[in-house]
Amino acid sequence: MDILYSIFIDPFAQMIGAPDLLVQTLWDGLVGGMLYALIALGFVLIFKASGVFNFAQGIMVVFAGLTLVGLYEAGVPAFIALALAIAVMYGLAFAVERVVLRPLVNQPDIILFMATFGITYFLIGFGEFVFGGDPKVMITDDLYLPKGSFNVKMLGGIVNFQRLDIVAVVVASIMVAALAVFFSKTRIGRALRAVADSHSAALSVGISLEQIWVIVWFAAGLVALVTGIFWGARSNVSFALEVIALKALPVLILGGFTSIPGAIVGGLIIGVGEKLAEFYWGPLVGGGTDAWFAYVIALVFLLFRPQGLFGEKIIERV
Amino acid sequence: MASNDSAIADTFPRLLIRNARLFGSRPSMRHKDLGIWQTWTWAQVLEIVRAYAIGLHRLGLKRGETIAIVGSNRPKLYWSVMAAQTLGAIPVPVYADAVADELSFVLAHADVRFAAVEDQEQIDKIQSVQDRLPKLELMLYDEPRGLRDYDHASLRSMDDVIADGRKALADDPQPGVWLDAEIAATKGSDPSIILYTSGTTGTSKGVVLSGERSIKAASDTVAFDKLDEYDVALAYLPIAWVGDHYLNYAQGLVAGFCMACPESADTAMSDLREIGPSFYFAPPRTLEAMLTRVMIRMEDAGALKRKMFHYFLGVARRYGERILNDQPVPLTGRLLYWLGNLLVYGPLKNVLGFSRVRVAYTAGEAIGPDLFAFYRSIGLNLKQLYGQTEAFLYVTAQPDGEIYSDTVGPASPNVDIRIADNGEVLFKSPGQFTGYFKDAAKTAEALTPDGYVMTGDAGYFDDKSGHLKIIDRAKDVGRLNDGTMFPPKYIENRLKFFPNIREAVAFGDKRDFVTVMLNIDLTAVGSWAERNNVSYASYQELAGHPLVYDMLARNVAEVNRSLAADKMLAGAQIKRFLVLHKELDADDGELTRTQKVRRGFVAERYAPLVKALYDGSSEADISTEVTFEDGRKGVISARVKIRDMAPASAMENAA
Amino acid sequence: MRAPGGSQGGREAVAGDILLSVEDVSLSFGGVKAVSGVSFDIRKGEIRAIIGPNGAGKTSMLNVINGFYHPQQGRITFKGEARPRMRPHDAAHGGIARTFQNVALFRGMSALDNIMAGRTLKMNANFFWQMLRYGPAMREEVEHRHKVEEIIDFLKIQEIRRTPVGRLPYGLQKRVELGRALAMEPELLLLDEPMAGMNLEEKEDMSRYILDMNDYFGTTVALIEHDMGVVMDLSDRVVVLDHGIKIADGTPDEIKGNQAVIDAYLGVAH
Amino acid sequence: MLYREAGQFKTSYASDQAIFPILQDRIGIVVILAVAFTLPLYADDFIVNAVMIPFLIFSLAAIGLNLLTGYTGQLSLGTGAFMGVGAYACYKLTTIWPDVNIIVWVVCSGFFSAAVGAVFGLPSLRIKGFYLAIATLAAQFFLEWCFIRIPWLYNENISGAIEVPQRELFNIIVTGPRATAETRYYVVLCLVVAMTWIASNLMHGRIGRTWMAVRDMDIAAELMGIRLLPTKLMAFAVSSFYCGVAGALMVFLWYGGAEPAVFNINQSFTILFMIIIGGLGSLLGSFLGAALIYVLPIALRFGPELLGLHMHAATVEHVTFMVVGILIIFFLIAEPAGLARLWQIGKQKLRVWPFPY
Repeated sequence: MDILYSIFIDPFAQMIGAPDLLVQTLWDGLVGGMLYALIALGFVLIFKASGVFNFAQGIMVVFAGLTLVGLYEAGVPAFIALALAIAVMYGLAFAVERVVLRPLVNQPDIILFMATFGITYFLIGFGEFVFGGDPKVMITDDLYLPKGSFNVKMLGGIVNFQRLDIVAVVVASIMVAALAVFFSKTRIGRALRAVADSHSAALSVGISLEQIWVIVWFAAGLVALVTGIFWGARSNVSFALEVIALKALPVLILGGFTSIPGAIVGGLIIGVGEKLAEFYWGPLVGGGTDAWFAYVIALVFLLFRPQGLFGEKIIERV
Repeated sequence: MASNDSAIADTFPRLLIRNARLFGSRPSMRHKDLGIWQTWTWAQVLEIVRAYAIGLHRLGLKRGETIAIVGSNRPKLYWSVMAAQTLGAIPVPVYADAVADELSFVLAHADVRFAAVEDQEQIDKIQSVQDRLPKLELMLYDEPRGLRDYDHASLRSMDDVIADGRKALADDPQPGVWLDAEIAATKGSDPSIILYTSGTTGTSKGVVLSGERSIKAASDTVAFDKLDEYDVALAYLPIAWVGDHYLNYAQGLVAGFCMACPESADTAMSDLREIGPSFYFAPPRTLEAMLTRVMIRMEDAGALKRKMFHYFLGVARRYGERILNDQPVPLTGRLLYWLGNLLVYGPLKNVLGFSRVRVAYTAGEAIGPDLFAFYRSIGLNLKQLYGQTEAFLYVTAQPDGEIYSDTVGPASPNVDIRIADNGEVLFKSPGQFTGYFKDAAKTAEALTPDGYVMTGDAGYFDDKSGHLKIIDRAKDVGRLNDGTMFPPKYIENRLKFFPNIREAVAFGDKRDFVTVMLNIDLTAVGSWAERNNVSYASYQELAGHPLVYDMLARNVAEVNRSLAADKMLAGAQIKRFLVLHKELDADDGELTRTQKVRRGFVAERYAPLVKALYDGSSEADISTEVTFEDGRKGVISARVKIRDMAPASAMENAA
Repeated sequence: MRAPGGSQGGREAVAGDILLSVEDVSLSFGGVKAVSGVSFDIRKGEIRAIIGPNGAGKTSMLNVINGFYHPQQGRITFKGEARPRMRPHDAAHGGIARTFQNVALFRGMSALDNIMAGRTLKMNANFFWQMLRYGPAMREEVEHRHKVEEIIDFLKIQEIRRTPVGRLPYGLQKRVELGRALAMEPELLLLDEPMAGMNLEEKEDMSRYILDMNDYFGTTVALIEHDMGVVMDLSDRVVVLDHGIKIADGTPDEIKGNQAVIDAYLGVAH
Repeated sequence: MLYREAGQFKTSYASDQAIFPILQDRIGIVVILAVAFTLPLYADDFIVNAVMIPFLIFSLAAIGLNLLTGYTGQLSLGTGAFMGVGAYACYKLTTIWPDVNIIVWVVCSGFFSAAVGAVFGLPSLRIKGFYLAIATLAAQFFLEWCFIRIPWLYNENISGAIEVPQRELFNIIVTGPRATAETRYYVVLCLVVAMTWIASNLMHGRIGRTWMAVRDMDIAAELMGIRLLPTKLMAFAVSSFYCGVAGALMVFLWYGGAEPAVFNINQSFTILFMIIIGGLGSLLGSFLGAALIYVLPIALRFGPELLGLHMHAATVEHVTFMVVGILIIFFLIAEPAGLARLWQIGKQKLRVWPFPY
């Protein structure tokens, strides 16, 4: 009985009992979720335009952050380092297109998927080889990112907000907006959308597939860099991120592989969901549920709506 | 029972019984069917044949009657032969690809009441000429496919006949006893089979062979080549040809070796590879085609591999034959050959299916020296024999170790050869035929008063090797108006040794000079055209192509040079030639079923061309009727160009 | 010379009892009507053609018959029993086999394995023996290989036995697919455009195989085909669909003369 | 060239359906086995212990995954976890019933992972491809979490890790610190050989065909009477069984102890690479892949030292990562169908030698 109680009654009692805690949890969830969303965003960009399921997105986040910090530590002024990091991400996009995508064009998806594993391994090795394997601290100050936190009195309690998180949310939102504009307004953006439907359509806009691939991978690289900065700032820059980055996958399941808003919404749902679960139900099973909660949600979700929140229904033909 | 005594196994049924006793559990026949090699042991075959014989008997087949065997090499057809012989009836095999007319001639002439046929195709063919075969009562078929809606009044499936016989044997002992008596009653001197000669000249004659003689001859050659029950042969030659009946059927029964039937004519190559025979026969043109295919396939190999391949073929040419004839060879030679065997000859023989061949024969026409040398040099023990249906194949054969491409070897064991004054080869052999079926007159013509068979071939014994050399058909050897000797076949063969030339027909008898008609070889010339990007739409266009003419002209010139070398034939050089617009074809009667040219027939069919060859005109129109596979007839006509050749002098040849 | 009633040209009507009957079947995808109120039957041993212009709902009809789609209304009776909400594999168990418009072979497997796969239902050696590939498992394997070889022989595809079907030319793939369906020894065989994209010769071969098959194995055949010539001399009876509605049903000759059919094919507006 | 097939004809379907119809292949297998079984006589402990044992274990896991992904077409990223289930199951079993023959437990532990695998295979009815892969991630992380959070699984050790107890078989120490490399090698070898043989039997028979049918064209398969769910579940179960046994072997006969980290997501990926590089749907490929992905890094690690130049361990680690990454891409470009395909092509060339085709 008290099992049932502690599962079905108690948590909700707590929520109502201490709304401020609830808000706090939700907020943390949202911020975490936003970072998932950003990674997912990277996936979506590439999947939309090149149909490649880019497993390396998570690593690109780490790699971007690592490059930035690494360069800084090597004595490069922060913003120059940032610029260089951007340049590096472009170089990466270019290299990937040349070395991996082009030779593998027209191969089955699974093969390209595997190729991105190759990229992952290479980036891990390369990153550690160049910048060393040990965790690094993100150079928040030099990038003029705010530190510390402030409390807000509400609901008869105190909710604590990290300044960084707020900035992160703002920047992320701006970036998403920017992307949205880029996709809908600019010529290249339209081309990218076209590729998603048919390659020939893209060519008609007058951009070669190769260029498009470079562009999307570069875009994904930028997203990765931003993600890397904020994520690195919250914890620190290390390859531990790689595993967390996998959380982007359930996000994609919820959001669908091709929908940007889907990625955002999915990210937030997952983020909030796992925080709530961990905070209110976790203790029952000894905590640490956030390791798998996201995936289980995704799994359950899949069974009922395989095409995701925003994806369109798949009708099987014979 | 007398029949069980192997001492006097002088009929095939008795041999079968003997084999069932001696090698009961060894394979007698294999057939690639339903994806695997179905196998029957001698014991099983005996059981089936006895049942089959009883079945036939119950259908009314009697001693001395004939039964036609029509189809490709399939166990059931061979069993039909055995079953018939078991009853003392006479099997009459007919070429599976014979057109309806030839078929009706043989069936009528042999007055068969029964015919054991392969499938619907043959039945349709026979039924199309049934009105000419009043005697024909019943057809037994092997392959039921497509016969469902046929009127079965005159059709039986062999399986049913066998099953019926089996039942009869099981139900009561009497038929079995009766059958043993029948087998015992058959005399060795009784006719055991009638083989119709493909008739290089005129219509075919039925050569009657007796069991006793056939077995005697086969025993000699089995001993000659040391064949035993562990040997394997691929039965892919036409059943109706003496070659198949001798080499596979007779020798198989005598030696007790296993005879394997391919899945179908077009899988014969891969089946050959699978079964890997130890005794092999192939007419020169088959070997020719095989070699051409090898070379063409090697064209596509990587440069390095090609180099290696040709290098080691060179090595083989230098040492191969000598090693095969175990003559002295320098150590380096042996080493290189060993290496080549590892890298090229071994694998090559393997992919061709020759790895296990112990004895291989070729015969039927003259074989090109290079061609012959190639197979021997890679270690295939290929030998030549000379013979004919009337001799039940063997007249001469080359013993291991004494091989020459231009001879056919010394007389086979117990064969007595004599050269007539006109150069014609005469022989007396153990397997010699007993006569032509229903044709005493022709039989008499074929024999000398003292009982020698006239081969009709002109030849002489080569003084250095003591082997027989065959130049040509005796009656074909003619004279030019200036009196020079003109052996057309000899010239044609010289020409045919070039891979580009598939057929050649030479004219010159009672004329001022020699001319030839050529057939290009589509495979060889076709790939040559590809390599030299000569484009062509049809056989006709390729044949008429000026570049092709140039190429063939070079070949003709070479032949002229070799003729010039021989003072007897120097005058018989080729003055003019043309390339025929269509392939000479057995279906049009231009070739015999064994693919020999019917020179006379061709001469009149292409009269306008022959005329043009001699009236000096540079081209001529010709239109000929052709028969397609399905029997439809059509007409193709063309304008054929004629080339003049400058005569070669002995001098330039020497230079 | 053939016995009277030989199957040359038009075939004599086969009057077997009803094997499958379709009664007033309707099917629609999200409001779009694919088939509406169609009824017809298929008799044992006959060759039944379903024809009609593109988008007439022919393939949908087949999909309904072998349970891939479930009709919103109407019922299918097979071998006397109604089969509501039948799944495809139930259909297979019931003895309905099927080939597809665009060849649906198992591309990763050899022709032989494809046809062997058609025997799956007939094989039942348990997992244990399968592990050892011995005893019952091996016996079964051999026995069914024999059956399959007969089919291979029947379809004359000996040479390509071991070739991965992916590498075969289209015509042969169609033939292998037919073989796979035959291997199921079906009572009813559904052929979806068996001759699509074939040249004349291939079509003739295929027709022959279908006829022979119907002769030897007594397989009842329902086929969709565009080539009218083929349909007319293959089939015993023809049902014509247009825009998901049955507009005619009868012997080839009756159909030839039918005005509605002619209109449908000439595309006269309804 | 090495193949001499003339005269190798089949007179029965049994021999035609044989797994190695060609004589030369049979000889080859015998030779390989002979070498494998005599290896310890001439190879030093390092080779046996650090190369061969893990190579075999990885091969087994790879076969397991290949059965599922390569033959049945169900992409799984949960391999590591399924191996873990095997390992922990074996650990519990042998602590509860210490006297039972350890080999028996190693095998039995496979059944546990088979069961778990089947459960997580359920979604495969509705989900395909990447989606399924992500579903299996749920298995991966959930199970991994269990390994950490359920102390009972590792007997409440403070370290939170498994310590393999000493077990004997006919008075020979098989597991635990005092077991010799040779013994462990032979145990592993025998199990791997046996299970490979079984796998190949299954794949050459009805079951294999059904699985491949589902992989190649599930709709057609269903219309031929193959029930999809049972088939896929069985594939999951069998596959997990193999992985489970591999996991048990890994802990008991190689590491001699293990933390949950051993069975983390990276393990899953490693195995996946092995079958991709080796060749999907090929048992041979599983071995080749394992050899490349596992043995190659070792070569990289010790290669330089043999050449006399000393590198920092970490550096080597990093370089290895890079090289493996590059290799994966290289092989995908060179031959997407994997090493096994390369072998196939080579073999074909040898068979038709001297002809090019």
